[in-house]
Amino acid sequence: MTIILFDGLIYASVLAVLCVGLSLTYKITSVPNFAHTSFAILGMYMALIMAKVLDVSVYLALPVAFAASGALALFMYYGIIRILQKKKSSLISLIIATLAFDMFMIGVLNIIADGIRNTYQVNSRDFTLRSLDIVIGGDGGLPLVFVVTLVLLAGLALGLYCLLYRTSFGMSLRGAIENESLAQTLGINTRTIFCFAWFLSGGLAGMAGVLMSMWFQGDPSLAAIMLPSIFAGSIVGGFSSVYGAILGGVLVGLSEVVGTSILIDLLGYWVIPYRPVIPFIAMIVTLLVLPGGLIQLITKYQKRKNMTMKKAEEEKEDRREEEDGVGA
Amino acid sequence: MNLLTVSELRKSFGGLHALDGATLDLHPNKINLLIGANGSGKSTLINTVSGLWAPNGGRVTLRGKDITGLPPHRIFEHGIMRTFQIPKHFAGLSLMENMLMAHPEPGESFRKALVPLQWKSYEASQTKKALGILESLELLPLRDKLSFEISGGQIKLLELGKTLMADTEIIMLDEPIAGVNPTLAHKIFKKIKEILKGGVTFLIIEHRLDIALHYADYVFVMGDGRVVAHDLPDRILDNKEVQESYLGK
Amino acid sequence: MALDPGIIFIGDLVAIFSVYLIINLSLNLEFGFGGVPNFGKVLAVAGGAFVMGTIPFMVFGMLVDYGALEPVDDNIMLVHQINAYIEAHPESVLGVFAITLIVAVAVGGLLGLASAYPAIRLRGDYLAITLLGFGEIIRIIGINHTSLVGGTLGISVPDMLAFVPNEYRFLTASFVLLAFAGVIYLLVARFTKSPVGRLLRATRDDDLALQTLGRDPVKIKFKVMMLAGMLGAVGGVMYASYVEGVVAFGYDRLNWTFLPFVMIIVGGMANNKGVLVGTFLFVAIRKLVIYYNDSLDGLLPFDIIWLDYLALGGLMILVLIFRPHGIIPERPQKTESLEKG
Amino acid sequence: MASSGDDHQGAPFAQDAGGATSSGDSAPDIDGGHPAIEIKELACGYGKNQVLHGVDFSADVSKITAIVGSNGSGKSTLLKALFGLCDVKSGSIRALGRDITRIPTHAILNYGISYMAQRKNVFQDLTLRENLAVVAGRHRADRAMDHFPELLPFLDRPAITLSGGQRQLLAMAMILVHNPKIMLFDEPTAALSPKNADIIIEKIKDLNAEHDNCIVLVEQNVKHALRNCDKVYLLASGNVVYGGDPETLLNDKDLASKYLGM
Repeated sequence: MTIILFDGLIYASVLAVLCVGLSLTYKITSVPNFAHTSFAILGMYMALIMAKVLDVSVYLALPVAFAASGALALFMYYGIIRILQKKKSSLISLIIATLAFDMFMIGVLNIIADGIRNTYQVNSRDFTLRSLDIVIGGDGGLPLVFVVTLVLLAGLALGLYCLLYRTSFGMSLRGAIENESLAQTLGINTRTIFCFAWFLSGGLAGMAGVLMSMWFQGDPSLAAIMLPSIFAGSIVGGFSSVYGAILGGVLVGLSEVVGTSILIDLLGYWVIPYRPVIPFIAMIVTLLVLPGGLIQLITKYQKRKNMTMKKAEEEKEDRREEEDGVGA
Repeated sequence: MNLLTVSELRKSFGGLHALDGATLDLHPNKINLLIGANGSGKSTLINTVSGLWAPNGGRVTLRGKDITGLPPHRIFEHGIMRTFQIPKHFAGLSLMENMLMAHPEPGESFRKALVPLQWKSYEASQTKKALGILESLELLPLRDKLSFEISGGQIKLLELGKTLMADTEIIMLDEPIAGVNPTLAHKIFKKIKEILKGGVTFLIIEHRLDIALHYADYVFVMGDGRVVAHDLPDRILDNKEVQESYLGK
Repeated sequence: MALDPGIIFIGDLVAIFSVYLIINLSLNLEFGFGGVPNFGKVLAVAGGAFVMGTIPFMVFGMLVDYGALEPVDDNIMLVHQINAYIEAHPESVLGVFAITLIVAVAVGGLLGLASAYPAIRLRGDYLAITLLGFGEIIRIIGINHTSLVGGTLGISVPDMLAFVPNEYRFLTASFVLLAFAGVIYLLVARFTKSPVGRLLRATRDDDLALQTLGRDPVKIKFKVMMLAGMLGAVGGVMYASYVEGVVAFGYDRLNWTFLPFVMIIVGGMANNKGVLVGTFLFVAIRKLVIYYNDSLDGLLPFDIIWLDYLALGGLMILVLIFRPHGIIPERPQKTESLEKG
Repeated sequence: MASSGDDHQGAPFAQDAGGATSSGDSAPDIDGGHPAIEIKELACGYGKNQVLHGVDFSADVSKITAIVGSNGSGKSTLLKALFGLCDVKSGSIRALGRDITRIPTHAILNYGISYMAQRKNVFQDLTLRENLAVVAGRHRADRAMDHFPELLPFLDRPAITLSGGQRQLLAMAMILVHNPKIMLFDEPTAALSPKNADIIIEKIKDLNAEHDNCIVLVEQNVKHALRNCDKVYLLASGNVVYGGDPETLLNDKDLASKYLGM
């Protein structure tokens, strides 16, 4: 039972971190990034290199993966997405470009995996670094990665809140996302801001990948396997909200792990391979029933409240006008 | 029986009432001009009548038949065509192909596509018709150009050509002379007058009153989502309501 | 039996080219013409292949006494038995293959319809995600539902050309495939030259404008996705019968979704000649790479199979940036060709 | 004016704090003789669609210059061209003596110019305070409000909850933070009630009187515009058909009836 708990929570948290990054870049670029999971796989291999090749603490891989995957995401944005957007490429072309980048990265990641195996005689496929982790309280105790993952997710939620709502940089970012040309006329260099956001998105994915490899198995093929799950998480939560992404990521992650284990009890072990179908169904149902995702329930209420406030202001104004006499 | 009647049509976006009980009755076989300040709901009216947006209330009837809230392609089938303020055309199609798209053809059936016998002659006659229309609009030499390769004025002419091809009973034009030089603008309206003789009815949104009032047969004025006045063109500007809502107080 | 390696090379090239031509024509129909980016193209192809992996066994079951043999469990033996029957009764192939094709077309159409249903009303980005998801699902089912096409091990299918003498069998297969592809090419070209082609391009360009001109874009997209599904399934049948087997693992995103996209975009979308050129180019280059595999292996610091991913991904990005309209860009139909009544 | 705040780094024409109503603190090179804005032979548009066809335009310091014309005549595009929001094909734009023709939009503020768009000129999802913080950094945000006491009660509400008039005031407050020498307003009174429109126009006139700013105003409401400006340009189909003082335009029966619908 505890294993399922660890499995579920770690997977859900990692998924949530990935969903946040995906939603962030989606908000900025309006393009779903189909190469997002490859940032995470790059993180996994950074972890493998740190732990098995350089023989240092695997936790050192967190900052390294953050930088490496962040740089990769930045390259993707600046070197591909931005150029295509400047050329006024269609949404579909942009989507194809992210798919193409994903293909390219599958090649690169497999080459890295082979390279590690051939050069250092380290198993680089379906590897796990779980045994290297510190377990708090001895055997059967609390694995450190579990704590770190939850802390990362909580820190991310809090950090994002502080960044977006407490710094003028974050406010500029929100402003630039809402209305890029207005932000520019007000003197904000939106390019720099968006580059930062892409870097952040990639970096977070890299860290998620490191944590992934410390509990589950790491392999280049995970990029394709996890892709539907992170899209499902983002969409279930509400694709254009980072908090929706956290919510959706956790929900989809838990339902994948816990749902599968329940289904095993009910139907037998043959259901295991069909696990990826769960997020896919969740996604389709969401799109058909509640296209704005769960966060829509909250924003709808907020929007209605805002509209009432706006109306009240306008009525106040009208009254004032009547009192003053029109045309005064 | 009345041709096209709009009664108490309402449409709101969030808290904004773009249409707030708009009512009008088209004069058959006439140029009905629809004017009003920015944001008074003219385009919303056309968009709602043509089925782009579902209304929140009210009715649209065509010869007494309720057509409220039907999807755009059904509205077209009932004989109402519309154009857009920023002309919408098929960018990957030539002018000629754009013209042919203005009217559904038997050859567009997936099943008949491989049997040219069933549509070749119709296609040829439509092409001939389109050639004639393009010629009268002086667009003939451009027929194989893509629609983004021609000028803004020519696109406005093409729009007009499409209404001729479509052969509908009612034509709603959203600013047919916006951004067009005066000479061409007059030409466009003269063409509209000509089309009128074929027994069609026009509803035209236009800002450039100096030109449009010349040609209109009847004028409706919108303000705040309602039709606030209607009259003959030479009397409409004297109407106090109109001056207030349209020209500013 | 020793065939000249050059002939094997050309025969295989022709066969693979024919398979991809069919699939790419179908993708071009829905994406290039109709504007529906089917990122789950593999769905219909795999559907067709799975039909090829099941239906012939059922139909031959009516002609041959299988005894206790099961198509999946006793695959090799059963295929052997059926092949022997085909050798003795070549005429049976016509019927079986025709039935298989009909079923595949029906399945492909249904799969197109099924994936269109939730997807067609969605915005471009959601559409892409949903269709992509459909493509992944069929592979999962194929791999895990062992009784379908043998799961991870795959399944061999009866050799429809078992009656042809061994030394001609290989070239005959290539020729039959090419003939099929040729007929389909001509039909599709004729189809897209008709007013339907114009209708599809118009749907792609501006479905709202089309709606105000009296057509229902949702219906059109449904139809074109069904049609493309049917053709895609035919491609799947062709491939499976050519390689005489179905391995669910093989029906992946790279080979059956991404590669067709690369081929038609590089060749030129909404343009059947462009598809022809693009398909030939890529099939030939990939064949050459595999042919010279050994000599390349020393030059590359990594395993040659990854070159596919690097080259296709990289090339696609470069093409999107520098030549988004492909080698033969789309051109509208000239008036003269419309006039001929 | 107490709200002027401290110098904005990189803004060459920012005024000193508390510059009051004098005109002595304006940047020195304005006296150099050139007009605040000088546009020559400007042709521009969006993509393939050319909107302006060779427009000459100039606006002076401490004057209000109005641009009028029918829908689609290119009024707004002229302002957008000044702010790098449309593609300039040929011609030149100079502001306060410096060439700004192809400067990226976000850098134009540094040349002492600010621009208030017609619609969507505030960030709707951000609160008023956050809106100001985006322009000013967090600390000067409150001080920017000194000129707009009517907005103070709403500081922590999302801008989307404001009425049309309040929103325009906020937009003005935002572009004033950097003390621009040139201010471009694109139909600031559009879709406002007459009363609110008057408030906005009065604010603009106040600013002009107080700071000797160069103000360029695009107006749909011709009468409004002519009553309040020092100089007027009439555009039609992307060309200037009149440029000069408002009275002459009003008295020119031909022009007035043809283009202004009077």
